Amino acid sequence: MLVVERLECLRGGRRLFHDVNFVVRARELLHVQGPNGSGKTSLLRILAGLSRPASGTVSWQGCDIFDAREAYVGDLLYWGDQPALKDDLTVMENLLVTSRLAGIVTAPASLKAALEMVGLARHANLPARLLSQGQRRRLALARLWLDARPLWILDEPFTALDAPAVALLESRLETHLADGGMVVLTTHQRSILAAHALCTLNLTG
Amino acid sequence: MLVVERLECLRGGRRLFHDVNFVVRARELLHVQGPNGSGKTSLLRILAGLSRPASGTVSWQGCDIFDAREAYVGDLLYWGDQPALKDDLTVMENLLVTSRLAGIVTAPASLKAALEMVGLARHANLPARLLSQGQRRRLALARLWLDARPLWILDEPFTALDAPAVALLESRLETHLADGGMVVLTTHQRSILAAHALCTLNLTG
Amino acid sequence: MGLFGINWYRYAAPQAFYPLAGKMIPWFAAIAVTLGISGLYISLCIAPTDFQQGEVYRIIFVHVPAAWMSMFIYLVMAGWAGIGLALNARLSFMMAQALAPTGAMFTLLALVTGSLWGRPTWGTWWVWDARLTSELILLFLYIGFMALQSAIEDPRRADRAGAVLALVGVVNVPIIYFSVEWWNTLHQGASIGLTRAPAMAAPMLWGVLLMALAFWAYTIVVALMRVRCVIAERAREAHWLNEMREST
Amino acid sequence: MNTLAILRWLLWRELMLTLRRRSDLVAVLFFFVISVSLFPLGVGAEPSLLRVMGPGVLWVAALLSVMLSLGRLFAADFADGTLEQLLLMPVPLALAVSVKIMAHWLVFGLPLVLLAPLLGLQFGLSWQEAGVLTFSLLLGTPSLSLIGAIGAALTLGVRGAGVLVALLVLPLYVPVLIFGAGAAAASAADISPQGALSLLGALLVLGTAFGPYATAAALRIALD
Amino acid sequence: MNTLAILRWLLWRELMLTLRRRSDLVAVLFFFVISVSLFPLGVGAEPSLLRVMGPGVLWVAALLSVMLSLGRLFAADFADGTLEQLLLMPVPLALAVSVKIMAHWLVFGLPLVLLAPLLGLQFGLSWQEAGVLTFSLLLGTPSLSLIGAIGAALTLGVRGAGVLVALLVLPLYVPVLIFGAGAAAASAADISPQGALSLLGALLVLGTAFGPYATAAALRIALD
Amino acid sequence: MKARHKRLAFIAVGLIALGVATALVLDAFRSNLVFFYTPTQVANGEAPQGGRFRIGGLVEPGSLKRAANSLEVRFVVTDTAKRVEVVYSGVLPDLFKEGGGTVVQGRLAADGSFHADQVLAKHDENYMPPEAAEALKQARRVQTTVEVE
Ligand code: HEM
Ligand SMILES: Nc1ncnc2c1ncn2[C@@H]1O[C@H](COP(=O)(O)OP(=O)(O)OP(=O)(O)O)[C@@H](O)[C@H]1O
Ligand SMILES: Nc1ncnc2c1ncn2[C@@H]1O[C@H](COP(=O)(O)OP(=O)(O)OP(=O)(O)O)[C@@H](O)[C@H]1O
Ligand SMILES: [Mg+2]
Ligand SMILES: [Mg+2]
Repeated sequence: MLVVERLECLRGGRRLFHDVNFVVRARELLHVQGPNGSGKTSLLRILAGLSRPASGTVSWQGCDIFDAREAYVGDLLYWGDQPALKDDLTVMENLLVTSRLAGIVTAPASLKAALEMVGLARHANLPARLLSQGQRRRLALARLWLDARPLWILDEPFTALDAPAVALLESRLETHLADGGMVVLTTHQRSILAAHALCTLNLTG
Repeated sequence: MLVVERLECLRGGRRLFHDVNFVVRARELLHVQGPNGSGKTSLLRILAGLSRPASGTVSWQGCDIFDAREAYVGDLLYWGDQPALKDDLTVMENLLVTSRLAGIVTAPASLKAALEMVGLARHANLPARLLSQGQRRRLALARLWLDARPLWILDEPFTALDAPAVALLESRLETHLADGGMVVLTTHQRSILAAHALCTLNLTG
Repeated sequence: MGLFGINWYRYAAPQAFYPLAGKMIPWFAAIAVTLGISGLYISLCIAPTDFQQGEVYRIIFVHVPAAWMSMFIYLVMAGWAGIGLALNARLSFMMAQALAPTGAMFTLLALVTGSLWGRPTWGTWWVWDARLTSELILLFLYIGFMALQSAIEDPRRADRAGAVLALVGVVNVPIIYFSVEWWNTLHQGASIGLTRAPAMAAPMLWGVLLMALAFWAYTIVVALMRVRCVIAERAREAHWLNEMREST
Repeated sequence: MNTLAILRWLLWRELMLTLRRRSDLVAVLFFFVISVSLFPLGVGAEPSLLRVMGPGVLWVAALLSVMLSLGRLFAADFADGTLEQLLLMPVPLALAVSVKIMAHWLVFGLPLVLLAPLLGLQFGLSWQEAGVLTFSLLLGTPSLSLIGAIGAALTLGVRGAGVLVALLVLPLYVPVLIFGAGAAAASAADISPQGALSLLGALLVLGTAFGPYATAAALRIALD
Repeated sequence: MNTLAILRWLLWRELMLTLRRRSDLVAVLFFFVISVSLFPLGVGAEPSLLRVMGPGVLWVAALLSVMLSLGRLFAADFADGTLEQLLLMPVPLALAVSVKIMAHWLVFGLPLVLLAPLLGLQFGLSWQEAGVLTFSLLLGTPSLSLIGAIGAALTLGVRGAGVLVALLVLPLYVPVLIFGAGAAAASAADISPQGALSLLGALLVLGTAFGPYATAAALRIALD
Repeated sequence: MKARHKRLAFIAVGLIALGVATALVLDAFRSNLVFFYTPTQVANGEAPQGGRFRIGGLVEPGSLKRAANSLEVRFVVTDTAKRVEVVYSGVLPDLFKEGGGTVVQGRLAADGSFHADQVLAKHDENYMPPEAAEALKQARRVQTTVEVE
């Protein structure tokens, strides 16, 4: 359970948001909404423990995430606004390395299956630099099939994906929720989430 | 009038597309569609004269664009898949410099008006690095209000924009077309363009 | 239709050149071996001992042809690169790419034999003299060319970037050649020139010339073999990628 | 997966990334060699002069090579977003940073150390002098990587503090250079180089113990 | 807007950007000063030796500093997509490239030239020798920027670009170094440095006339 | 039309640049770039007094003296007009011999002698068997005697 209390974020002396309170429980998806520059990314980075809030607390399973960083980080999958790939590694190596560095042990077969899923199996040995924008995003997406960590924080995961890929991601999110996971995400393509948007948080900007 | 004949594109020895033919006339918008990795970005870069096709020609007002580069470039606005900002310059300086380097002379007042338009007037003196993803895109967008060049080539211009910004861009595109301009763009958010998508080109991938 | 009723342009296409190169290789290989053996025979058995240097001078039969080839190959390579840029001809780029390693090899050979020779004659392995320095720069240019080509993934880009570098480096070649005339240096001046009689006894001269021709033929053989490899590799890549694409 | 296994994968990743192109490694060595060879060109190849200059020249060239390669230590990870993922690894950040620095030294520092004796001989150093020089580089280059890492982390993204940072970190190279070149110079003058070497060792120990913490803190600040 | 006005804005942009990132500038200058000052420290300050080494050391340090700064010439523009926009400016690319190179020299070359007399005097050079040295740097450093730009453009986006640039560019720098240091050495030996200076001038003229074309071609290739 | 003018302008600029560069290079070749001097120049005081430079010439026959208990050697380098005394301590190259060519590198000492730190043998570009060389020498001798007569 992720509990956020009285969160406040200042950026360059400007208050992006304050008094943000919410709870995300198992099987819940939180859709953070708001116009450009309203602080969605800033909020997600705080939730991931990457930056510190001006005031307020974020706690995971009852402990403050900045105090119990290592435990928290083991339960968290964060996907920032970039796909976080190394251009010089191949598609397969990228997937391998991201999962290993996150502490996930998986069989090579399941890596292949994940690539198959996002339609990159044939590109497995191509350096990531040669992928198109959308293919890069798909590669980042692939890690979701390897990951059983309960809390997913995804910043604009639908960007640059074509329609089939969007559908694929939606179904993966549904399975994750059904398995008892939690998701916090942002997206401007609101229609997409109509089906499962259980809660929404509005940052008014 | 932009005329494309028998265009072929090879990438890493692989043929992305071939025998692409089309014409874009005044008041026309061409929507290039296709799944991730089908070669949309590659096509747009060829149209902008940034990369050379394996075979085929692109001509503008009857002249090959690679022969009459300077005349062509004076008529063209190209917006690649990055917003092309300098992180170290302020928002205002970025806009000033992009328009000046494109050879456009505008009064400071109209620069301000353009920033106002895209909702960045408040941030005029902030370094571009501090902007959110969407705000960066909006800043790139601002140049469209300064630019009277007839041919616009835009790669994924709707990415990361929130709903009001999408509407804004759509209306700007409409005005441009009504003024006799031409637009070539790509986007995966197909619903957006329903209203004015006069032609579509499908790259089957 | 061109010379001998053959459409030479046809062979500008790598696929067409591939078999032609294959047919040419054995011939040039035979020439290289014949010339090489007779050159070695003349230089080791027939050529007399030198009046100043004694037997040491026999390094000349490797050093001079290698030094000539190092410069000549660079010029040819830059020429192919220039043609490639001007006409957008893939085969030209491939020729340039195929020549570089041989050029580097001959440059290294000239440097090594030169310093081996310098020790007994001059009394030093190396001096920072104009010719020696510029020859060393030539080696670095070859290495730079190859490093650049191998560092760039996209073959099309690698070809063109390498070509620009090759053309920029061309200024170095006349500097190597004329350095002994422009600057008074340790390295001796030309013994063999086009404008005057060679300052060398006839059998010595024959040895040098035969060895130079043998190196030439060898270069052609190796370059053709390498260009075939390049063509095949790129074709395989293209084929493989297209196949991959069709099955997705 | 335990901490060690994760760190091993990180090392694998780093080595893989730097060794992806064989020409890369060759190029570093080449740069080192050529910048060392430039000095005789500029200064004139007088043997007695060369012998005196040798250690200093080799040290400056080593410092340059390390500095050239430092740019890639974090900047690339920062730009492509993988640095965020490294911060979220379930291991202490300082450890992860140490691994990155170690990989950097293995690829860019160690080969320089191995080449140094050869180049030293070219400058007419005696075997013993070349040996001391090499040992000083062995002790010193890891410190260069460790200190450089702090600088590289501090200069990530931050703008206002940039100048200050450059001024703070670069002077830290000076002692390494002075003691490094000093050790070799001492042995050339038949004085025991032990004092300078001990100081290099002290710098290395301090750097290894505290450098990664400083770097980790700087990284957190850069990403905040 | 005419070509000249556009080029003026480009110059403004370049200068503005380096002013905003002063840490780069400071780092390069600092490197120059450090690597020059290291010698009196590392080599032992025997005046006669220092006087002989002075010009060569200053030249090598200047060359290496310029090389260090080359990375910034196009790489940043390439990474953030602004290079594409520069290619689409309605002016001949070679002219735009010339302006960028000029800005690079103004920021990274000129300060070295201005610092040189001070450092030269530190090495015990006479005023006249320091003058010739400075003049040789003034003639030579623009050539370094011009030649370096070709290398920087060729290696854009290539992995390990920093080192590859050194590999490509250093051989071409050697003549500049030889004649530059040669001019200073000549004046130290009471010979007229004019020959070496003329050659530096010739290199500069050729570099200015043809370098930007090669660079422009390389940039187009890099973005293809 | 306009494009053609532009191209012509560019060609003109290129040619002018080439011209200027050539002029500068030619000017440079009139001066001594590599610090290489003949004994005559040294005698005329054209050589650098403080710096390190090279002298090229022939070793004067009969001038080579070796010190008794060190590696030090003294010899005279001459271009047949003027002579310079050279002091060197070290091993001489194999091809170094009296009457042969040499290049020595070092500095002028206060007493006018030249302290070399490097002595190299330089030979000419002629390659021929000893008999031919002998014959050539003979021929030259005949020629000179004829001239003297
Ligand atoms: C590392 C040292 C050396 C290098 C880099 C070097 C380089 C060269 C080059 C580039 C050439 C071809 C230029 C031309 O044809 O004029 C050449 C020619 C030649 N070199 Fe060397 N050389 C070196 C040492 C020597 C030594 C020690 C000797 C003899 C003592 C020597 C004797 C010759 C001769 C006889 C030629 C042929 C000149 C001619 O007839 O044109 N070289 N060398
Ligand atoms: N050197 C190369 N070797 C092999 N494949 C390459 C190379 N360069 C590019 N490609 C391939 O070419 C395609 C580039 O597509 P492009 O970026 O034009 O796609 P796109 O249609 O814009 O896709 P998206 O919708 O994802 O932006 C990709 O599939 C990529 O893998
Ligand atoms: N140092 C700073 N000084 C002033 N403003 C800052 C500073 N740092 C960040 N900001 C502002 O904070 C906001 C950051 O917003 P954030 O990236 O969280 O937006 P977002 O909601 O994710 O927007 P988007 O939908 O565009 O991604 C921006 O408005 C930015 O201008
Ligand atoms: Mg955001
Ligand atoms: Mg795309």
